[in-house]
Amino acid sequence: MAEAIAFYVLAACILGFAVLVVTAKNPVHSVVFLVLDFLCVAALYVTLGAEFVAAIQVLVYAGGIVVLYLFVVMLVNVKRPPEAFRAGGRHATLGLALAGAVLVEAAAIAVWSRLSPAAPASAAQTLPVSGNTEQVGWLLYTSYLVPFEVASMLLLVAMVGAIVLARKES
Amino acid sequence: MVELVLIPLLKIIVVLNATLLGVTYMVLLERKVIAWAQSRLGPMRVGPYGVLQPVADAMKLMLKEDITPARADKWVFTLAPILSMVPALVVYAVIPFGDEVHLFGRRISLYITDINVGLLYVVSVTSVGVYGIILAGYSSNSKWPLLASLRASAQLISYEIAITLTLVSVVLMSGTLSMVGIVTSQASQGVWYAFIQPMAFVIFFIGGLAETNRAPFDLPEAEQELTGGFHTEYSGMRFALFFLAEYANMIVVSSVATTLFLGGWLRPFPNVEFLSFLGIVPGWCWFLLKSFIFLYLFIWVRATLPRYRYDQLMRLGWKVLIPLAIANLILTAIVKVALA
Amino acid sequence: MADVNVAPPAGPPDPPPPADLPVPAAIAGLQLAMPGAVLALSFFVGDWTVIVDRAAILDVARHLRTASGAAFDICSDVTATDWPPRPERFDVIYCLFSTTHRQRLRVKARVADGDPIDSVTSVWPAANWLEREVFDMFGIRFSGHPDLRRILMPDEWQGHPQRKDYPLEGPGELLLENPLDWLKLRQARDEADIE
Amino acid sequence: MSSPTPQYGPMFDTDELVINMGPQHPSTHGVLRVVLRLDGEKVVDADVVIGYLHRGVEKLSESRSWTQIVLLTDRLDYVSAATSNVGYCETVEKLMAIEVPRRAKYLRVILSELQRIASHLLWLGTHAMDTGAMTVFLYAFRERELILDLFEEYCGARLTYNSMRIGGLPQDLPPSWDRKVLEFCRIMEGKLEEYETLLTGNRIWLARTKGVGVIDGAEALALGLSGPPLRGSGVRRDVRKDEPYAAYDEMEFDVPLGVAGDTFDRYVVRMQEFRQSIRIIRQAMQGIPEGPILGKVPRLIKPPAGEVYHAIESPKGELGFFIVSDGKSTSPYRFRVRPPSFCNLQALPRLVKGHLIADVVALIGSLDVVLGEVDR
Repeated sequence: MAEAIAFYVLAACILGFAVLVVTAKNPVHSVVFLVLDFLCVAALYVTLGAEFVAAIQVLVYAGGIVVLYLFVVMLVNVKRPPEAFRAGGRHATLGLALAGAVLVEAAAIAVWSRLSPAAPASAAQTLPVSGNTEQVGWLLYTSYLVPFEVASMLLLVAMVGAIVLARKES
Repeated sequence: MVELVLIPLLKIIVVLNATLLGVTYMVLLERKVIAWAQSRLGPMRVGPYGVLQPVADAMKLMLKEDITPARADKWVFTLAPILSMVPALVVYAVIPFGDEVHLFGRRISLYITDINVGLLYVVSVTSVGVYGIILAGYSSNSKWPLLASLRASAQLISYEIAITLTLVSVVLMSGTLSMVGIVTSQASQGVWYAFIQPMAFVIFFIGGLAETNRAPFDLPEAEQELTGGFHTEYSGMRFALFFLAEYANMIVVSSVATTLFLGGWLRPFPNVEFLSFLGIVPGWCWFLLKSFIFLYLFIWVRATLPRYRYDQLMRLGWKVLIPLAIANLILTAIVKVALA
Repeated sequence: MADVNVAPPAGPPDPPPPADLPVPAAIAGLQLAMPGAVLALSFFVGDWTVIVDRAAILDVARHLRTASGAAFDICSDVTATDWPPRPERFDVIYCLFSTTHRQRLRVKARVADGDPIDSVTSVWPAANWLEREVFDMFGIRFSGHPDLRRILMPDEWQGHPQRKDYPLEGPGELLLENPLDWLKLRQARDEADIE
Repeated sequence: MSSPTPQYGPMFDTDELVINMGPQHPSTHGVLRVVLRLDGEKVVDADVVIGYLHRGVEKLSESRSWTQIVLLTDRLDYVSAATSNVGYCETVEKLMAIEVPRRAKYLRVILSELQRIASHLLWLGTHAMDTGAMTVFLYAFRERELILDLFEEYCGARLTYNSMRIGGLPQDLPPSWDRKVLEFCRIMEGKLEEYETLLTGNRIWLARTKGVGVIDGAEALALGLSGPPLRGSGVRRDVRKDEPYAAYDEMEFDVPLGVAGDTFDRYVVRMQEFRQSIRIIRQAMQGIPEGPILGKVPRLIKPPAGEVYHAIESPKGELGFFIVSDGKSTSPYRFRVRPPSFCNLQALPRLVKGHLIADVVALIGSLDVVLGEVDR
């Protein structure tokens, strides 16, 4: 019961802040709402018993990435014209299409997990280690080693690319 | 009900009050120690030897006019000091001040909670504290605070990496992320991690200075350069929140360093039998003593050293501390695997 | 207190050097190189002064800076004096020092009100602010100066305080009749600038 | 690497930030205002705005009697009033051809050098404070206090001394003052070690000062630098040696020189000057002759008509006085101060270009300007 209440309250907060992120007129306010959103997501992870993921969510997203967002937003001093807030236009269509795609994906996952409900849970139970952190680590370095390494390579390439682009011609 | 609600609630109240009291007296201690270092007396007027100075300061700050600059982003301007203070206080939830005491027939642990990702919790909560500084700089609508907040965000993110890497080496030694677990593993291994991880200890201390914006890394609030830095436009209680947050963070860093590297509440040389008479001093006293030594170091460094320049600070962080921390981490991993 | 009954002097005495005193090599070299430029020599309490033609000041400066016998590499001071009764009312004075020969020299040029004089900043960059101060205080224009603005007085100041006809108490009511009005005017102008 | 690099357009529009440092700023040593144009933290351009402390000393002096002006010179470089007094009085003495007794000359040397130490102490303290070393600041003030006590005992004032008279000094030394001065010299030598322990070998101090604001000798000369900033660039120019005044021709001392012309060298030069000043004070104390302290001065001071320029080495650099007398009135016709701070400050925009904000405060400190003298 308590878990359900927590879930619905947090879900409402997440959605509410998400709406505020896209509707706030001041980009810095948007970023602040995004941080609050991420904190709520972290709280949701805690209710699911995934403390490790929650802590990482706060550390990496709220404490790291969004700080950089804020940095950029403050530096480039975005002043959007009032027209940008009116409905319509190519961006709105694109946004709707993306939202639709995500919705379809979520529905597909829901249907698929309904069809084979026990699969993910059993995977965790068969792990040779207990504890939240240990399990995440075990899975990352065994079953998902290749995706993990690919992702880190991708990040490395992106980092090098960013440095090349940002470096001034000397 | 008593176990579940009342005792944690009492603990929270005690810890919060003790922290805030400690923070205010930390300010006095700093003023006194620096004064002595500079052959002065420090505050002497309020109470004997100025011991009531923090009370007077608190009264002054509360009664001062709270000014919001005309073109400030009022909403964010109000939020920023809160965002700065709250993380500094929330961290105390997982700091183990001592082991367990028997009080009124109950066994009471001297920490609010012990979660299995305690160390990660500390790191992630403190990482949110940077928002207070950035948003303060942005919302003041003033150029000096803006410069300061840019400095602060770059500095805090950079040094967070080095600090987190040193923490990982400690976790490799202890095999747990729980703060209590780290102390008990130091007890079972019979050595403080400061001795087997000296490099991590030093990097953590330097990074801790930078994370709390203390000299010689106090660039975000360098008075002589940025006229006070990110809190230039703040006054009254809102300024006090920033001020308290800085000192609260200092205590956090000292406590975490004590827990991770100096054996927390353990007495010195916990495995040496003939020193067991030291055990009559309760654990929390040892903890406070060790934290105090750390805090004293903070003050001492401030009284002694000039300030780094921004580029030198970044160079030190990225080109010295982070590579050293990574090397230390890899070495720790290799030794650990080789010994296993 | 200044004696008001005495008529204002028409100019400095500029006593000529005694006949038996040898002229320093630097000055002799200058006289030789630019015969027309040097109008007079003066010697007083051990200081040599060369009075030169206003139009030739830049050439004189260049010569004094570069000629091996002179090599005046330090321009200690650029200043002026005001002698209102004289037609060329200002003396612009350059105090020079040579680190190679360890000697001093003063160069003086007479300038009428409104006439420009060539700036010597190209020869001695040190003269930049000094000439600005002379402009600020006396209203002497230096042609070729890179940045001729007021330096000590506010930018919108009227008049040149070091002139002898400028009252010691300042222009008084002229400017500060109602300081608040004046401040408001300035604020409004500044805000218009920001927009 | 020879292939031509593709030209990217700017990814973001970057704006230069124009920021006002001062006139109210903790590190501008008074009311200096520097308008900085910044690219990030890097200074692209700097404009120095002065005049906030302009009191019209030059204009004012034209309606003050010759003796009253000594008071005004106190208020030029207010941390080094005695040297300004010496400079002014010697200029008038030169104009009037007054012979100053030797004892007075020696006393002037002693007071000037004490004043130099006091001024350099203030520089050291504030310069270190600007770079964040707050303890040095209080240490320096502790020793400066001793000098102020000495001056207080000599002339009754602690800041604006009015300690010279045209033709000599107002009074002879108080009893046992000479012993106290020598005691001070002994203390000062020990304290110098203390400062150097805190700064000279400190890695952070070295990082903050080495290679910051480098200026070579030729350019320093051209920009009109004088005093320690010029000697820091390796130019051997010291008015005390080149055009000896007071009793400096009888003193034996070295002129410390820098090599690189950076902030660190200017620091080293001044630190050495402390020791040279102590050396001079000891010599002067030893060789001080007996005799009168005031020369033959007419009751009404009314110099002959003429112009005179006389320079002394103030702690900041070449302090010159250009005085015109019309021979008729009892006040100067024109009174001009060649302020070393003003001329040294002129080099600031050149020095800070390309450096960071933190270096700007270090460089202002390194030039050691006093706004009372800059603005007059």
